[in-house]
Amino acid sequence: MDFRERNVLILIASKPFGKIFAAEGWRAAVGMFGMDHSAQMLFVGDGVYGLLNDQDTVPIRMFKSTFESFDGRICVSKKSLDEKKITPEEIFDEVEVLDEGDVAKAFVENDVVITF
Amino acid sequence: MDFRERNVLILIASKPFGKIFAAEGWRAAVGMFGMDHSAQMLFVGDGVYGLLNDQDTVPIRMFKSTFESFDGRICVSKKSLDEKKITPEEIFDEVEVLDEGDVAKAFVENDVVITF
Amino acid sequence: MEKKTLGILLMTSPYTFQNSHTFYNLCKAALQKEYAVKVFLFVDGVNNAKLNQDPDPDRPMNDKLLELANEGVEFQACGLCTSARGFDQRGSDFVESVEVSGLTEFAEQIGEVDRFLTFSI
Amino acid sequence: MEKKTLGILLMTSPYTFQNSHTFYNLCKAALQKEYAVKVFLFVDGVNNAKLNQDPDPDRPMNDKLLELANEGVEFQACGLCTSARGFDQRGSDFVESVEVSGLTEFAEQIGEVDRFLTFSI
Amino acid sequence: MKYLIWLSNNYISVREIVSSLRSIDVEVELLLIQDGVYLVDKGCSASNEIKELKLKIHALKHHVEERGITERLAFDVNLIDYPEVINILMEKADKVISL
Amino acid sequence: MKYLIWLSNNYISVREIVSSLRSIDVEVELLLIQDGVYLVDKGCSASNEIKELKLKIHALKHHVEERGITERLAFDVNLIDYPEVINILMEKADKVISL
Repeated sequence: MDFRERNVLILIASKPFGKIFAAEGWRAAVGMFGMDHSAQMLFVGDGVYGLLNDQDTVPIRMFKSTFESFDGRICVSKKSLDEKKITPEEIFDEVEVLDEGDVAKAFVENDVVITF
Repeated sequence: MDFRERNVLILIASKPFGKIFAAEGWRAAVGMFGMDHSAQMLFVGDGVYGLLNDQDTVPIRMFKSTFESFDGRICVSKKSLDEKKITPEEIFDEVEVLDEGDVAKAFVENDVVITF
Repeated sequence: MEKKTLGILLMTSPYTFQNSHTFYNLCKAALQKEYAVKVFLFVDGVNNAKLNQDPDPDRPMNDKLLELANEGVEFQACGLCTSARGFDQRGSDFVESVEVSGLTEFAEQIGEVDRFLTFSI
Repeated sequence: MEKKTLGILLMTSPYTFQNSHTFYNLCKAALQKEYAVKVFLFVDGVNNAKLNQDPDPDRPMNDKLLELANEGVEFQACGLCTSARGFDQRGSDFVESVEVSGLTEFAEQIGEVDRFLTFSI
Repeated sequence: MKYLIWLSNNYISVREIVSSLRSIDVEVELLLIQDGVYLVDKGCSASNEIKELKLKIHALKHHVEERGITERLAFDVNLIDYPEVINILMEKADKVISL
Repeated sequence: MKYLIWLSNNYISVREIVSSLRSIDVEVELLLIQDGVYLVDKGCSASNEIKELKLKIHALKHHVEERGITERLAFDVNLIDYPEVINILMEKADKVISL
C-alpha cells in the first residue's frame, strides 16, 4: 500500500537484560516518530520488569528520554503488574497503568503491533 | 590438567526443532568418542520431546545411529516423561527410563556434565 | 484492487533458530498468492544476509534471501546492527538486494504494511 | 599443585545475549585467581570471534576475546559452524588466536577441565 | 473485527490479551507455529488453560508433524499448511499480534 | 560431594534434579546469574517452589542490582561478586550442572 501515518503499538513482552530485544523495542518506538507515526508502548507479562525504577537504565536511557520528549504514551497492564507483585510506586513515573478494557483499547486503537 | 578419559553426561534439557541446541547435543555426544571418553545422554524436562518416535529424525539421524553403534547409553528421566504424559512406548526403543535414584547416579557417575 | 502487503521483522540468526526456515516458507507462500512482502532485518537477523554461508547439506540462507529479493520481497537491514557485528559498511559481504539502512526506513515500511509479524525468540 | 581448569561452551552470539558479557567477566575473574580457562565456541558462539565488530559505545567482543587469549585462555571454534555462517575458512575474518577446529578438539578440552559450564539460551 | 494471535513461543501473555480483547467483544483466534505447537500437546501444563479459553486454534501442520505430536493433541486443533496460514493472516484476520 | 547448579534461565528441571540428588544424599546449592535471578523475585510464580527446596542460594549481585530487584527478593539469598562465583565454582563445589 502507499505510505500512511499509522498508530503503532510497541508491545514489550520479554524480560530486559538477559536478551537485547526489549531494549531494541524502546529504540524502535523512537524510530517510529522519524516517519511521523504515533507510537504507544505497552508492557505485558515478563516485559513489566523493564519498567522498574531501581533498574540500571543505561540500556534504555537515551530512548526513554527521547520518547518522553515526543509525548508517546508508555503503558503497562495492571494485571501483569499484579501478577508480578509490582506496585505502581516501583515503576517509572511516566507510565500509565491500564486495566483490562484499556489494554484491549490499546490493541484496537493502533493499526500495527510490533512485538519485542 | 593433563588429558584424561572421562565419563561425560550430555544433558538435553531443551526442546528439539525450534532451536538447534538439542540436535547439537547429539553431535557433541558422538564427538566425545573421538577422544575415547565414555558418553551418556540424559533427557530431562522439555528435552524429552526429543525422544518421540513419531518425530522427523532427519536432524539427528546420523548422530543417533553413530551413537548407537558406539554403545553409548541414551537415558530419560521417568519423572519428566510422566510430567509430559509420554509413555515408554512413544519413545525410541533404545532409551533407558531412569527413576529418581538412577537419574542421580547419572550425575554422580559422570565426571563432566555438558548441557544443551 | 491494490495488493496487500505483509511486513516482517526478523531478529534471529540462521541455522540456530527455526525462524529463518519458517520466514522463508511464509514469504514463498505470500508471493505465491501475489501479496507484497517487506522485511526488516534487525539485531541478529542481519546475519541471514551474509554472503558465502555454507551450511551443507542445508541451503544457504543468503541464497534464499536473494531468491526472495528477486521475486520482489523488499529487504532493509539495521545499519547499527551490521556494524556491531563486523559487516563491511559498503555492503561487500552482504546480499546485494538488501539495503543497509536504519529505523527510519523500518518506520517507512510500517507505514506501508497491512499485516505485520515479528520473528523473535 | 597444578592449577585447576575451567571449561566453557559458549553457544550464543554477542550483543543479543548477556552471555558474552558474563562469559568475559567470568574468564577475567578466573584468570585473576590463576585458574586456566579453555573455551569452545559452538553454534552462534563463533560470531564472538569475528573481526571488525563495532558496537559503539560498547567494547567489541573480538577485542575482549583477543585480550583473554593473550592472557592465556585457549579458544577452539567449531569449523562446521563457522563455514555455515560464512566465515573465511583460512581464518582471515577471525581473531587469530582462535583455532578453527571441530568436536574432536572439544572432546580433547573435556578431557582437560576440572569444572565445566554451558552458556546457552 | 477479528484478531489473530500468532504464537511461536511466548505463551505467558496469551490468556491476559485474550481476556482483555473479549472484554470489549473482539473475536480472537490463535495460530501456533514452531515450538508454539507444544502448547496443545497433552503433556503441556498450560494446555488446559488454553482449552478453557475456548478459542479457535490453528496450528501449522508441518510443525506439529515434524515434532511427532499429531496423535498427542489435547483437543481439537485446525491443522493447516502455509497457503492457509497466509490466507488467515492476510484475509480472514483484520489484525495480528505476534507473541 | 557438593553439587552446584548454575542457573541462567531454564528452571524447569531444577526441582527434579535437586530431588534426585537428595534422594542419594548429595548436597546441592544453586547459583543464579543473568535472567536466572528473577527466580527469586517475589513476583516470580516459581519462587515459592524454589523456597520450599530449602537450598542455599547464591546470586550474582551485579545481575540482581542491574535488574532493580534487590529489594524484591522473596527470601534470603547470598549476593556475591565474580571472584566469589569463581571460588564457589572452582573450590567449594565438586561438580557443576548448568541449566
